[in-house]
Amino acid sequence: MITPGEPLASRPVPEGGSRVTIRIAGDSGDGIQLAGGRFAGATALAGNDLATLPDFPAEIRAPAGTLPGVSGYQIQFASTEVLTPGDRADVLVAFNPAALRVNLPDLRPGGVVIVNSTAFEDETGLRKAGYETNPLEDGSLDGYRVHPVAIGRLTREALADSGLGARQVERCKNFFALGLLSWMFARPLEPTLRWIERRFRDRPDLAEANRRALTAGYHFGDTARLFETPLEIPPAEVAAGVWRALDGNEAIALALATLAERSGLDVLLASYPITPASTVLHRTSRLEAFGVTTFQAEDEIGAVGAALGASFAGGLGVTTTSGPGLALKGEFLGLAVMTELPLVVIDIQRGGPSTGLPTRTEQADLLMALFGRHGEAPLPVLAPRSPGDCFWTVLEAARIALRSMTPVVVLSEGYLANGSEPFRVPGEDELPEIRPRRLSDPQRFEGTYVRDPETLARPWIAPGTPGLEHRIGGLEKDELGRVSYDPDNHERMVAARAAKIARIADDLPPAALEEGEPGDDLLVIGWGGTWGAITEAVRAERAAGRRVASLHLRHLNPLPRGLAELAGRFPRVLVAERNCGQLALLLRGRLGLDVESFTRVRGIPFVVAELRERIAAIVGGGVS
Amino acid sequence: MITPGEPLASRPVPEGGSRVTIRIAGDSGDGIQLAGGRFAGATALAGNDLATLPDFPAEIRAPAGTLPGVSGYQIQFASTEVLTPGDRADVLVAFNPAALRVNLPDLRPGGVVIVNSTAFEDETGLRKAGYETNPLEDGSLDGYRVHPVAIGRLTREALADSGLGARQVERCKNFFALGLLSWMFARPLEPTLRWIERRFRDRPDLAEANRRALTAGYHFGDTARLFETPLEIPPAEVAAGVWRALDGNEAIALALATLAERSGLDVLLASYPITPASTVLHRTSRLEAFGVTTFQAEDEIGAVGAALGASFAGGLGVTTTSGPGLALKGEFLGLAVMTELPLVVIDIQRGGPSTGLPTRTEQADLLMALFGRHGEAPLPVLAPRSPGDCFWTVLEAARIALRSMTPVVVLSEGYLANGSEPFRVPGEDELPEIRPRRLSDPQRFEGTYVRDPETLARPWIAPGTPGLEHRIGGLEKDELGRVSYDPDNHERMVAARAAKIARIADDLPPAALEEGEPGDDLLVIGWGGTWGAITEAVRAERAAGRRVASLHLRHLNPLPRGLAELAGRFPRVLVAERNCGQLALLLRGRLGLDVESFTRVRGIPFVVAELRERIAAIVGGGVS
Amino acid sequence: MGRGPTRKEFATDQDVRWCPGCGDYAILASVQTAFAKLGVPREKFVVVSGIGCSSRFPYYMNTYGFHTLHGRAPGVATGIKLTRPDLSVWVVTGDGDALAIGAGHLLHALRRNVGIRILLFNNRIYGLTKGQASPTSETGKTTPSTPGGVADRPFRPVALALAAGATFVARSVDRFGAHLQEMIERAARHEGAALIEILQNCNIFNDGAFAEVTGRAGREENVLYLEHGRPLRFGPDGSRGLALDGAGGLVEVDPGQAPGRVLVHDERAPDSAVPDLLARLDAPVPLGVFRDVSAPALEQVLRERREAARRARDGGLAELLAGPNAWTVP
Amino acid sequence: MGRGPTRKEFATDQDVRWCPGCGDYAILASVQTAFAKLGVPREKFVVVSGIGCSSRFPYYMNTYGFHTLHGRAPGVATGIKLTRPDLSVWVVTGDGDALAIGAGHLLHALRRNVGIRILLFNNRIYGLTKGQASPTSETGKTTPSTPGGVADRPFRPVALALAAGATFVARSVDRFGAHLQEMIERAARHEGAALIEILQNCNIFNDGAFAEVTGRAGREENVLYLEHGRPLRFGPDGSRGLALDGAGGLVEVDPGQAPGRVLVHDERAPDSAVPDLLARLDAPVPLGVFRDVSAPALEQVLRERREAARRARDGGLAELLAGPNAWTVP
Ligand SMILES: Cc1ncc(C[n+]2csc(CCOP(=O)(O)OP(=O)(O)O)c2C)c(N)n1
Ligand SMILES: Cc1ncc(C[n+]2csc(CCOP(=O)(O)OP(=O)(O)O)c2C)c(N)n1
Ligand code: SF4
Ligand code: SF4
Ligand SMILES: [Mg+2]
Ligand SMILES: [Mg+2]
Repeated sequence: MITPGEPLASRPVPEGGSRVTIRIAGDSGDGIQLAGGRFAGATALAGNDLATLPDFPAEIRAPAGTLPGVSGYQIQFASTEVLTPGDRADVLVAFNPAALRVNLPDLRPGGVVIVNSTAFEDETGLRKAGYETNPLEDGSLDGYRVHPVAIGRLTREALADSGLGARQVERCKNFFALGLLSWMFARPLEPTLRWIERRFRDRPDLAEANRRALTAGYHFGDTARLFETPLEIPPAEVAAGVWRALDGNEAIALALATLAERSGLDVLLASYPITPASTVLHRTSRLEAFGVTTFQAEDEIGAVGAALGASFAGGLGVTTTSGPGLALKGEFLGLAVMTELPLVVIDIQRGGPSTGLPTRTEQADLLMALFGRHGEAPLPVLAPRSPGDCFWTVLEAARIALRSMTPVVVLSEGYLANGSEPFRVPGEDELPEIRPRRLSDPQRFEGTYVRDPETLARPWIAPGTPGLEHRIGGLEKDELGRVSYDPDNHERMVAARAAKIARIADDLPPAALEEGEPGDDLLVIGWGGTWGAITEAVRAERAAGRRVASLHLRHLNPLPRGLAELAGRFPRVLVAERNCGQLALLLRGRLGLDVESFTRVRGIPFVVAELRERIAAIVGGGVS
Repeated sequence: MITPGEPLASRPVPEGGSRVTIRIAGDSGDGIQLAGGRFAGATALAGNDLATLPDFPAEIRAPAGTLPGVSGYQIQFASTEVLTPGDRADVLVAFNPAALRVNLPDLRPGGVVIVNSTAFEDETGLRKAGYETNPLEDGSLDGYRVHPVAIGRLTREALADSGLGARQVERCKNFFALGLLSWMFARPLEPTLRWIERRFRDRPDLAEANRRALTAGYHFGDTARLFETPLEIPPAEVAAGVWRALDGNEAIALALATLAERSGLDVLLASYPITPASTVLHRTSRLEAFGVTTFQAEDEIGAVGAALGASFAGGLGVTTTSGPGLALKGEFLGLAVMTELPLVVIDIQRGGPSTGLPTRTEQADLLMALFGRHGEAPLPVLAPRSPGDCFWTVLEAARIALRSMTPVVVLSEGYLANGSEPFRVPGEDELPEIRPRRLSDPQRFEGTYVRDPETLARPWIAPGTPGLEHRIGGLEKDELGRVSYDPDNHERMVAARAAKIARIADDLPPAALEEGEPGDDLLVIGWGGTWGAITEAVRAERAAGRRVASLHLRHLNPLPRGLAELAGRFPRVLVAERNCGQLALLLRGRLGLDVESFTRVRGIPFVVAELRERIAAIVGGGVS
Repeated sequence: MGRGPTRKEFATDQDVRWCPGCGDYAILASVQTAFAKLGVPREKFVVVSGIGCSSRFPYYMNTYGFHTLHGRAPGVATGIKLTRPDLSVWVVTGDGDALAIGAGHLLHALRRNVGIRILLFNNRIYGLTKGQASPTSETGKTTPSTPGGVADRPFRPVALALAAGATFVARSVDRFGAHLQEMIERAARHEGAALIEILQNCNIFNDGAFAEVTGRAGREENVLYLEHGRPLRFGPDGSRGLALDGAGGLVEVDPGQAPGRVLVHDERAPDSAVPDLLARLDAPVPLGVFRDVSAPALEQVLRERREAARRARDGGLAELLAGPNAWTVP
Repeated sequence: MGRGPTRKEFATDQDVRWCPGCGDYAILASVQTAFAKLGVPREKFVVVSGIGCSSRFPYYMNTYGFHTLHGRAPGVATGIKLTRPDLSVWVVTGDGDALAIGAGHLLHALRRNVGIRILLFNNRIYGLTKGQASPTSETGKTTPSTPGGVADRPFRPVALALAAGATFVARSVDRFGAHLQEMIERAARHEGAALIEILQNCNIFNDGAFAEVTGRAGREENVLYLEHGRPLRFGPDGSRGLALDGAGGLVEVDPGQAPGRVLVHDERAPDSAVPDLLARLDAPVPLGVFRDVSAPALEQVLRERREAARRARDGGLAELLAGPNAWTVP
């Protein structure tokens, strides 16, 4: 057994050395997400590229110390581009036996384990985790480099005279661990110290305690020399500019503020709380100053109704939800299609069907977004590829909604919502122009459904405009806005609505490869949050000499032009997604493409290794 | 101008003579649907085959005499098989100017028009219909054989001493017209007289008045000799047995009673009214004696919830609705998929999207039925082909639901719901066995999701069974029914649910042609209520020497086995449907079939001629 | 406020498609008349409806209009009002629309006190779908969907609204033009949510549902007009009165005998004790304003917060996007 | 009724996943105890829930259970009860589940008087989704979704239930085991729908929301126990009492001074006048049965009709299928 403080000859990261994956795990009450988030923040500030994967296990806080109560946070960071949070961890920090048990399978062989040994002194804890003997003593951890650190006891000692109660002291453990990690990876403490100060402004006692725990952990690392020297991962080479760490839901909130500010429109975010979408509502509700009003409705239907009302009133209605909520909004989306009003609907997909795995990630709402309405009710569907891309995708969705007078669905994912990455903050000049085209001149009005020849959009007229009083609704209308049951009119209007959506593709960049080139042996097509894993896998396989290309779809409807032609230049096409083959069905159904599927539905993101294996199996040969 | 009573040399039906299409049209207040329905009933009793198309124009009763207020009823009947209500009418009965104006375009050139001339005496009526001059006098009806009959005045005269008020007398016009039609086509009056007696049991004065109007109309025909002799259409040669006239919604109600009676299960029909589904609720609510309980819920969500509760309780839950309602039930269907309970959901499709054309027919809910839920939530989807087939399809849906423990969606259409046809009443021995397999022996219980090896269904256990208390819900579960967030378990369960649905195909007849044979030049594939029109068109084209075959899908999910192979034996495949190509997308997406689409979205059924034209254009050549 | 549009200007050229004789015609006329009296420009009105006969209303009003989904008008109206507090936003709904599928939305709109005015056409039946029972249909009523008679007990819309905390609740009758117009004007002037239950005759599927109120005798005998500061008297020459019964309920008294006991109507009472009692009264039928109290309207609260936040804002979009922890790569 | 199962037998082997200290634990214990006292076999119980912390309840009850969808338990429970009137059907729901997304369903279930018993855990917050405001959150409360404070006014669940015509409405508190058990037993014995609002502490997101009732002093000072036939007295030694104020409301009186004026609680009063007043009372907080009146339960009405129809049936399936107008082709 290795005792604390025993110096190790090597650094914690064996291969490469400039790329590390850490996982911190403990009880839901241990503040794991907070410690992880702070570590990510400091890592971003240190200039590394990174990707994170928070993992809150169950919807209800389980009793302390049990397996279902374990919370985890994984981060991969490097001096080079980072596209995924990493398949397996190099370093695992386990706060208690349950955390060790749950997370050990995800540690690479030979990886480093830092365990809070205090939590292993107690029989109950071991029993709750299902250990019959103490894993720190029974040799079951041979093959890993284990460093027991008495995090609990050391924190207590550091805060002995803090005047805080035992429970509060206990809750500072995470900052001790954060201090230790900060030392190990040479992260500066300042950003965290500043954060503590801001956060606990009203509780100087807590601020002081956390500060002390943090520095105690840092000094412990320095003194105990778990590793010979801290591992410094030099900053990644990234584009010049202002950078920040950003998660997907925060990115959406920022996009909404940007939208309001740039367009001058009143933006109404009307939502009903649901995991993992709720934090968009929380964050946006602090952005009133930028012209975004938030409204927590009584349910998802009330929410989308209010959003649509806002758009009718000449503002921009937005609603955020997850799968079950989107299922409820279907009827209203049909009305939005029929009345041709702008609307942005953001679905943060989670594991389904039904209540499913509410805290897990999945991509299985694509066909619902496309087809989950009665009648012929086409609308654009978009998906962001990374946390920071949520910002750009929501802006793009709003652009389309306003330009084409249509509801637009954005499909984010739990993985993007909670995961974070460095994000280059755009300057004013890099933000798109958003010019809502509202009609206010009665002279220029020809009819409620007389369309713009370019976009086929109908005019948008805000109530309050004199002389343009008009009525819209869910009944079929003729061009002049009168209710019409005429068969030919109906057929014309159905066709016009479809043509309007199809035409959006005119305005989009044509299909283009992400990696590789036409003529390679295989094209991998993906969409949404699998971008990082697919890109990493394809790059690695290319590096290994395999001729594989990739293409990633942001626009799922309409599909970009030239997609069928481009895909047709590859002998085989593999669609990789986290569902049972929804995009594959769409590509076959819409474009007649002959595609194969690679799908996993496990509530977690792709593992790069499994993708590589499949690619290698198809392309065969391979060198390196 | 032709004056009433002038005898015509020819019969009203020029071609063939054994096949007639009649349309009766008037104001919504004129009792058109009733007269049409009674005529159809008498025609069925006379042994003709027939198909009907009621057409209530708008959802709100428009002011009397206006164009939007016109109500119509079309019937085609013949001595040979009748598959559609007919493209164009041979005879039009118009109760007022508006009815004439709206319906004239659907009369074949040279067709017979019987107009209620009383309604043309009055300026306002003409003006409301947009006639500047009287069409009976201005020559605009040249080219038709027009018979003005003073239906209004003659009815008034017939009821002069009835003691009824003017308004009530006015409302007997439809029976006068019915009498006239009965004479013209040699329909016996007895069934109608019996019906009047039953219907007006509590109002002998009204019974008497309607009886008198009916016989007055009949005698008028005989006396006035509009035609030389009544046209007798001999009975069609149909299978021996007991026959009746049946519309699609009545057929569903009868199926539910049959289900309850044959299975011994308590059937709960929980619905919320919506056009055109409401009459299923109305009719079923009179069938309590057969073990069906009806429940009008506060909305569609409450309705499907109650239905699912009934199934959990060990009964069979059924819910009926139309598109907007199905959109609202999506979340609950996901729960039904997850909890693997039997449930029958019947969507009587109408014109969409949104409120759309609520009284019209369409087939545009297919993709919503298949995909309108978040997550991977596959379920079986079926569609009846004719009004009477609604009976069989609902029984088949229940069989699948009970056998495979799954919700099943049945897609009927407004056209089938309101249209009627002769239906051979099945004997007891022709009705399927419906044996719900409920588990009540704790010894035989292995786990809530331990599946039957044949059907992959989980056991169905009704509350009240001692020793088998268990809990189900929307969260992902393991085989033993415990909540599980395990990634592998989730993937296994997703796959198991999908496999269960796919396996239903084992139990279905393989894909088979309706008309024609493999190797023909073209295969036309259809589904649902277009069966009659497609079959008629294909038969006609075959008769004209074109090598065209047809195949009609009752099972949309899973698709019948052998479909791809069979379709592959045709050089061209045309999918004909009343939407923008939903089945076509499915066949391409699921089977990789290379199909073309023929679609119309006009809120009305296919016109046989337009189908024939398209077929001829593809197959080309053609003889005859 | 300048000269407003005339009553006629509120009419559209669409054919009105209600059944001849339907009570909705009279309501339409009253709304147009009342709107004209408000002196608000036509373009400032928005009429939002759900689905039902009543919900065809917007098509006949030459204002902005939105015919939405069954039961969902309150949410849409809320979104409009939050976006444009300057607009006069009206919801037209039926008893099925508002109280069956839409019950939750209606009560939440009232709870929020969002400044929308809701006209609930209560004909105690589903008109548009041809006569099924609605949540206000009487127990025992036979309809196509309840051939054995309605088995539920009806909702009382006014009681529910009061229980939801509504700040303005009134009742009127389709045919009582002057009274209805007055109610509409009062609702228009109220801050926050206002609900008017309008008893409406569906002469096709539920003819005479309110005959006891609208018939000549009925008007005299069965109607109790609620007037602020006036005693609760009804019947010929106000010969009957209502008083508290001492057990928390109401009792009929003879005002001649005990004039002091007759309750004086106080629509502004901070609690809703008496309105609650009146809301449950079947005979006589109270018409008028049950309650009219003031409370901040949601749209105002949110606007003020937004303006305060705007004033307090200490950075522009650039600062927001960068956040407190940005770093610069040169 | 034979010997029923014991309290312990109602526990499942699932780990209970509420936060340590959550009020839901105490409620679970009380429900298990009360169920054991009912003498009903375990397999006859069905516990149906929506989604929320509270709605995890069925997993911990060794009975039949159905964890359904957010807000939708009443419909499912209704379907169960209509199909199997012999079962004891319980709904467990939260304030968000029952009163936000599920408000319409809840009120309709009460209106229908379908024989389901509803336990509404009111912690005045959304627990499961981490602390957003619920429809019972106080105006001004700051939560993650309302950083500027809740702008709406809270619903009062008891008042809404009474307005919907509920035949049994009670209130209790998570920690008041004996009282809560009594309420549960009373609800179990009621015919038709029964609602119990249970004040429940969420110690994570809304700790102490009911401290004024559950604290030692609070219990004495602020709780008004409603007991049928007993005067409405509260405070130390019942030193305070409630009486009618003569204007339709309630007023506090000193029972020593005016014993005759103190209202005597009548849960069976046919009207709900006094219960309505009590439902709106914030201090003292009434606990106990507000109302318990009898009315036919929906499932019984429908069953009787079905049996009557069965008896009156004049033909079998063959006759039904053929209908009155069939003809025979030889
Ligand atoms: C989602 C949905 N469900 C059902 C319907 C059918 N529907 C339209 S109006 C209506 C009820 C109308 O009753 P009410 O609200 O009382 O209005 P009224 O016609 O009596 O004025 C129903 C059930 C619909 N249009 N949409
Ligand atoms: C359709 C749908 N919308 C939203 C959610 C998310 N959600 C789950 S529980 C809940 C509210 C829980 O609050 P409450 O009912 O008060 O229960 P508590 O957790 O406080 O016991 C919400 C919004 C969901 N599961 N489904
Ligand atoms: S059905 Fe009734 S409510 Fe509807 S328009 Fe006709 S009379 Fe009016
Ligand atoms: S969040 Fe609140 S209500 Fe939910 S389990 Fe924890 S303490 Fe209980
Ligand atoms: Mg109504
Ligand atoms: Mg709660």
